[in-house]
Amino acid sequence: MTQTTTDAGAPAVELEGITKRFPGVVANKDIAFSVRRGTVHAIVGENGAGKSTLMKILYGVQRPDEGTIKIDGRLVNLHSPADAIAAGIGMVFQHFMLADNLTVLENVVLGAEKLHGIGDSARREIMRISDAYKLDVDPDALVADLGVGARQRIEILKVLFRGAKTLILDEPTAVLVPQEVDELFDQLAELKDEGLTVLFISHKLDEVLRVADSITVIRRGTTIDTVDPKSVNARQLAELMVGSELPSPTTEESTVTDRVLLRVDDLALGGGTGRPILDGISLTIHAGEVLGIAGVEGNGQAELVEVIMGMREPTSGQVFLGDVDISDWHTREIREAGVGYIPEDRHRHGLLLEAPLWENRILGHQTEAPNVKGQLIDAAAAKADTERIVKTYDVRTPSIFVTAGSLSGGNQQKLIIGREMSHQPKVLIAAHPTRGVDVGAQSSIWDLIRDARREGLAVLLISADLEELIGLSDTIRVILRGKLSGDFDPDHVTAEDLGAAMTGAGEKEESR
Amino acid sequence: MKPLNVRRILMSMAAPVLALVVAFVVTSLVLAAVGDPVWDVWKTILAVPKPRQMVNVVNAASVFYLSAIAVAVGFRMNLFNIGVDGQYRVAVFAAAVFAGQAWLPGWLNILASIAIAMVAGGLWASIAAYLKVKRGVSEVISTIMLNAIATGVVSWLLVTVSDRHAGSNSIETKTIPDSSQLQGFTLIPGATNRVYTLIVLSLLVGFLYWFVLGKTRFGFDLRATGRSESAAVASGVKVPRMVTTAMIASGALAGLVGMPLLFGQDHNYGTTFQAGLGFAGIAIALLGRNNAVGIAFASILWAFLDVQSNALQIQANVAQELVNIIQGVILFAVVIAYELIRRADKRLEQARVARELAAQRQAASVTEGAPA
Amino acid sequence: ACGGSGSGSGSSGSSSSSSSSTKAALKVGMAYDVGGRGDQSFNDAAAAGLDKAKTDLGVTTKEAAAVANENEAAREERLQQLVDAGYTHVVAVGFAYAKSVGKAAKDNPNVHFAIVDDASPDSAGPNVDQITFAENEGSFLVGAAAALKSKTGHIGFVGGVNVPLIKKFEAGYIAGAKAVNPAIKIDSQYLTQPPDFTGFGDPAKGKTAAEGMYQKGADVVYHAAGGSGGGVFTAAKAAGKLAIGVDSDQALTAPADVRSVILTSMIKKVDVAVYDFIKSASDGKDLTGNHVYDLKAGGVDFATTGGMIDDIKSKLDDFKAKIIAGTIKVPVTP
Amino acid sequence: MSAAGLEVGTQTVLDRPRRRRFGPREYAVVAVGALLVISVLRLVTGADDIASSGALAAAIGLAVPIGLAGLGGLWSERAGVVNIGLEGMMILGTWGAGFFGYHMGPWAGVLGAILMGMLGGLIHATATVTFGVDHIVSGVAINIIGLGVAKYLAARFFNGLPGGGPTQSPQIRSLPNFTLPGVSSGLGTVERKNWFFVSDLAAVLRALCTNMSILTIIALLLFVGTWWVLWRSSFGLRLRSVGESPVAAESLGVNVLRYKFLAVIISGGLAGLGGGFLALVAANIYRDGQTGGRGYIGLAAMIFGNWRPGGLLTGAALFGYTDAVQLRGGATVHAFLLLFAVLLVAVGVWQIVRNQRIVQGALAIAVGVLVGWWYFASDAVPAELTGTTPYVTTLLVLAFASQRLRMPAADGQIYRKGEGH
Ligand SMILES: Nc1ncnc2c1ncn2[C@@H]1O[C@H](COP(=O)(O)OP(=O)(O)OP(=O)(O)O)[C@@H](O)[C@H]1O
Ligand SMILES: Nc1ncnc2c1ncn2[C@@H]1O[C@H](COP(=O)(O)OP(=O)(O)OP(=O)(O)O)[C@@H](O)[C@H]1O
Ligand SMILES: [Mg+2]
Ligand SMILES: [Mg+2]
Repeated sequence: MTQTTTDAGAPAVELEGITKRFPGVVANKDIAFSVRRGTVHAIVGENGAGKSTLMKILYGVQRPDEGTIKIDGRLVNLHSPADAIAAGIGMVFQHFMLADNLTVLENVVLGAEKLHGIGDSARREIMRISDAYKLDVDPDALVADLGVGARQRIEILKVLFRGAKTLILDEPTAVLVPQEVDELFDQLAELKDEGLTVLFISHKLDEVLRVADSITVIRRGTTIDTVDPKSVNARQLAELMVGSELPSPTTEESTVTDRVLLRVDDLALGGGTGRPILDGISLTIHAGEVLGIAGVEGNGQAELVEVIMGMREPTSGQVFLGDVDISDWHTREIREAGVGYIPEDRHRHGLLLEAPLWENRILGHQTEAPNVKGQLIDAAAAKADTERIVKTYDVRTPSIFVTAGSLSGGNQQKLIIGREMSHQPKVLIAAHPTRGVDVGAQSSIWDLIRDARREGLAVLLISADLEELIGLSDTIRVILRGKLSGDFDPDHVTAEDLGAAMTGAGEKEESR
Repeated sequence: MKPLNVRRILMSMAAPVLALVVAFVVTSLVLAAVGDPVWDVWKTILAVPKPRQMVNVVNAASVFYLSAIAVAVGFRMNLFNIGVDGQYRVAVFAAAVFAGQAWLPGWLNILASIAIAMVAGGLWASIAAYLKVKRGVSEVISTIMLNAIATGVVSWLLVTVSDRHAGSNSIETKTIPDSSQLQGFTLIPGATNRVYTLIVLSLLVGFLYWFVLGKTRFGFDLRATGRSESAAVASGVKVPRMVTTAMIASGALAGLVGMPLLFGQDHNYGTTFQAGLGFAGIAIALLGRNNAVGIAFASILWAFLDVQSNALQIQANVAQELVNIIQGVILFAVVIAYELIRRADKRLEQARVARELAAQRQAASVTEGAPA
Repeated sequence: ACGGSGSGSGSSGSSSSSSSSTKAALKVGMAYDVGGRGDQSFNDAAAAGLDKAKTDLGVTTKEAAAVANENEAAREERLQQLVDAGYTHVVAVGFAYAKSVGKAAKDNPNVHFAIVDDASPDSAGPNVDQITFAENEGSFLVGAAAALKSKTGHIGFVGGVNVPLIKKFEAGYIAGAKAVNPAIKIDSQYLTQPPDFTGFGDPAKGKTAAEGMYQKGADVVYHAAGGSGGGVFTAAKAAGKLAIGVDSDQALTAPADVRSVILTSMIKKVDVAVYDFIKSASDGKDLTGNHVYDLKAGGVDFATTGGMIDDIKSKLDDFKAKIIAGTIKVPVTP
Repeated sequence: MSAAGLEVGTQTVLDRPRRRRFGPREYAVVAVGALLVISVLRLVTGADDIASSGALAAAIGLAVPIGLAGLGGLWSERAGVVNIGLEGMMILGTWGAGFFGYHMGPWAGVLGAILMGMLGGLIHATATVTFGVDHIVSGVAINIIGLGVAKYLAARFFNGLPGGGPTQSPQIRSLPNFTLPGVSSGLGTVERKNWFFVSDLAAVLRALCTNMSILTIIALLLFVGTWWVLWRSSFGLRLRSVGESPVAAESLGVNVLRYKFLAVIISGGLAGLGGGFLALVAANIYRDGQTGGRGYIGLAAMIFGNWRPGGLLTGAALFGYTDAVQLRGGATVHAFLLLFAVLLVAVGVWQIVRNQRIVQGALAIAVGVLVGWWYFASDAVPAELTGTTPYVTTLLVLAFASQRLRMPAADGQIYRKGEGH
């Protein structure tokens, strides 16, 4: 497969008529484009447009129903990732493909043990690559102990270790802060200089415009166009993607009142003998206020939410709902008292994937009307109310009897939001409410949050999407290593400022 | 939804039938390979049971049913109570000792003993619950260990309280008074023996299981925990308390397993009291897919095979243990069949969701007149 | 030891030929305990009695064995199946059948039953022959033999499962040993507790228990542990010490390489008892009531195969005579 | 339902700081510590059998089948397949050892045991890996079938052979044993001196070089080999990756299903060998019911050992040891009461002083005092209860130490090709 009879002028990758059907869905339809060697080629498209599917086809994870793939001008038949690797293709998946309980070294050499063994020679090779591309990885660290940025770099290292000449990066920047994105782009530039080819997927069009040498737009599974980044702007690109105008979150006039609804007081959560996970967290949210929290994943935001929701015991400190101390209340009591919860990971915390929608409508409100009558579940009322939610919140589903797992992510999210809003919460804890949701669903979720805010809801909004934070919040705080920074005014702060504060770069500036 | 349900019902009927056929074929192949009389074996096992044997099937099934339901309560929330075996032995011992004292008259004695059995079974199970919740000990291990410990503890206590009578080589608790011995129902005409009175207990437990799990808040929480522990936690379920409750409930139900035998047949607890019912319960719960009705069918099938195999040696000169092979193969075949059907079903459902959504989208774009 | 069965076979020769020629052959069904024919233990002994009846008396037979963890109803059903198949005489082997025999006998007054190892009211009936053995008396003799042969003044007993029946063996053994040497040290160990009956089938456990006894100074170990007894013999062989067999003359039935360590065996003549039941029946005198096969009746005995106890045989015979005469009363519980 | 089970109760583990690697040095420290405790206990209670070479040799003999079953569990669960069917595979192994051992000699018995176990593994692999059946269901079915097949085949093939019958095979010839001649007797002399610790150490060494069956040595080599293969070879890395993150493994070109399949078959072979040990070494005979639940105990020992060979060996040894001393009778189990009492009180004090868990601590102390009272107020533990020693010990140890266990991340999960992406 890796014969040297390659045509120097041929494109690194050439796709022709790729079609892939899933039962009931055509994920890719007659896709065609080619990628020049030594360039960064971006692919953009809405959620579900078929980008990941296409990349998986190129990486041999899935087989196309029709079409041909040429690598370096030669026709290839990719049966498995092993074939793709042999053809010089490497892929970093949208969701990291790392085994937490293996070391970095083990994760990297896995499947490529023949190259350098699994011992010291592999370790040396890893260090060499790490140094060459400034990836800064420790081969003997346990992956479980590492943050997202480091994991991202391991993923790239994995690909380079296998001597890939073409790299596929599926939404590599989704979980990175701006500074990390910059580092990544520097690394991409370096790779390009070495003659490597990069296929790059992102929803963030400004990034795409910054880094790509050419851009292919995919809509509903087909290639719409391949454009030169110099000749388009973000808005035009977005219109190509969705076929209509791109919505964006905008702040309206303030609805903040002086009625305190949620107050967190000097909250701490110990981390065993290590660094505390949460340290002296204090915050106040008023009726009608959205408090945004920015932070690199793993800095304590998830734990903060869990403590407020009563899913974890804080080491010290209090949480007040209005002026009632709810610190030692249980999750159910907190939810009954009027705290809505949109969890970060809807599959783990928000839904029973194998249960029908109407049972999912009960979840989290098992003690509240209309779901129950006394100790009994009122199935009829719950079903009726689910119908209402599906209609009101535009959940796209053929019926309320299908399992939650068969809905797409955006529709699952709308169901969750509908469910939480149906109980007239006073406080809403929303973690990444639009993560992985496509633009259409995104804007309707934003509208929902804004409407609720107008009616006096207090919202704690945690998001990795800085645009979203800036657009929706009345106040923004940054969380770093379990501590909260001071306030940022969303009207004046930029994503770069926030990014600096999130990575601690801003800290130094402040102290100076 | 209606057409889907009809299809589902058909499919869930197809699975067991298919499994029985597979079990039939596999067993026949084994018999033929080893050189045993295939025809005689099936003639014996599939013979129409005599009324007496039908009663035995019903009786055995009613006991299996209790055991399987006890196991299923745990399974429904992903809790593996391998300890039903130990729990029911501890419980039936406690109940037998109490009932043997005849402190209460007739039915009161029975009801009190049943309550004691439930308490004893629940208490024994609570050790595993405590170890799980507070000490992080996997219930799979702790219940296996507790089964063995139950054996030791019960035989020690049995020796201490035993009521030996001359000429007997078995040790047993004091026989319960005549007024507390249940004579059973004559359900099947022509049978010399009777159906356990306490089959009503099995029916009651089955109904309660269905009702509590399917219709109550508690049941919802329990099932939610089984489907996704993390989602249940986020929804406000106190999982440690759920584990404790479910484990103790499972133990209390396990406590009932020996009751039909105690009051309807053995009238005391001794060395010849039936052991191993807890393990049969596991298999039957799995075969019945943890479903109240499914378990009922599974219990009857299991009991039928057990009873019919009794004659294997007499009629076909084949070791009775052959029935274990048949039961095991049926279990395999059923779960594989269900699994294949489940997958097909899921695929169909997703396809349908996607198709209908595409149709909706189509309609929407047409009405809005937006460019596609 | 062989007198009883010898005379039995002698007298049966004529009766079998006469009975088989004159009337339809007697139909005898046998329900074994768990393990069934071939268990090298008391089921096998029962089977031997049946086989002998078959050759000597020409009876027709049918056999079925119990399975582990079965229900009372399953035992009843097994007996009933035999009755339904036309067997007029049914032998149930093992005390587990006590209640079932009682019930089946009541339901089938025209069928004759025998039960081995039970004499409780549970199984009693006008058509039931309750066969029990004085295992304690036989065990007394091998206990005496052990004490006489022990050089260390330390012997052992390994019981398979801790049930009263096996305790009877232990009690007799201890009494016999103490009768010879009141200061003797006796280690007793049971392998499992009921309802865990694996103690009768786990040679590894038998070996471990016996090894411990030998290493602590015991030089003779008696086992009443069914299939686990093989482990006891292995341990004896490895330690260069002695063991005592049970139920049958194990110096004849045990694997050849361990026979040399078997000092003697406590023989429990289930075969004789079973044969007696069938023989009487074919003679038209169905046995009923409790038949105790004790020393006096020749139902238990010690084996002399291998000649290892030839030197003490007279002493043992003394004890035997005293027990038969009633001057020594052997306890049934330790 | 999924074989992975509930996480509740294990969270406390995750909150704690990660523990350092438990290497050979740590194992040595634990071993010496345990021996010291035993030495003290022997001196205090006068229960000499507690550390005799005989008891230890017996412990080894009882630990090997459990260890082999556990090793089977380790292979399978490291590849992500829960194997509760070990018992059934062991039973198949005992039959295989009996049948082939009798007809073709003991080494063929070893092979037969492995092959029969692998057959069980093959069924489990086909059900769980190929068809995606719940691992627990399949394991339970294997246990039922294994039991049935062995009994059925024994009735069919051992009946009528000399000394054979439906419940047992004829005698099988023995495998060779090894004794280091001079060393063994020299150590014996030291052991008999009853010196504190020194004699106990001599007893341990003597147990290891006296009358060791070749199969015991092979079993020990299998432990070392398993460690080497799983943690030092690329094959092992792939196998473990499949149990930790099959999706990641597949994305790197590892054939996940093939590795799982192989692991489960090897698992069956090891469990079968464990059964073979029972038939070939412990008994020289196939015997119905011979495994006596050791497959389950092996599984427990493996979990006890945190899914690692060293830990598993410790668990199997602990179980084998406590089982051996209780079977050998005497004062040992009674002496253990004192040990339990001291440990319980110590743990109780620790809970109160260090963790502020007043109720739990007080409970432990109360139980400890009760056990201590039992020790001083009695001369022996009732025979009915001594048999529970290994189970009680395992439970106690787990109750105090199981907080740090972590199973392979994808253990018990059903994996289907291409679905994870
Ligand atoms: N394994 C699968 N089986 C069935 N349908 C699938 C499968 N994978 C993807 N799809 C469908 O194919 C379509 C394309 O999905 P894909 O994941 O490629 O989108 P994407 O462009 O990567 O979206 P995102 O931006 O959310 O990552 C979606 O509608 C999805 O429903
Ligand atoms: N393995 C699969 N088998 C069949 N259909 C699938 C599979 N995976 C995804 N799908 C289909 O894809 C659709 C949703 O896919 P997916 O979960 O990728 O959506 P998404 O919008 O990207 O959501 P998320 O953000 O949660 O990933 C569903 O409608 C489902 O029918
Ligand atoms: Mg997606
Ligand atoms: Mg994607």
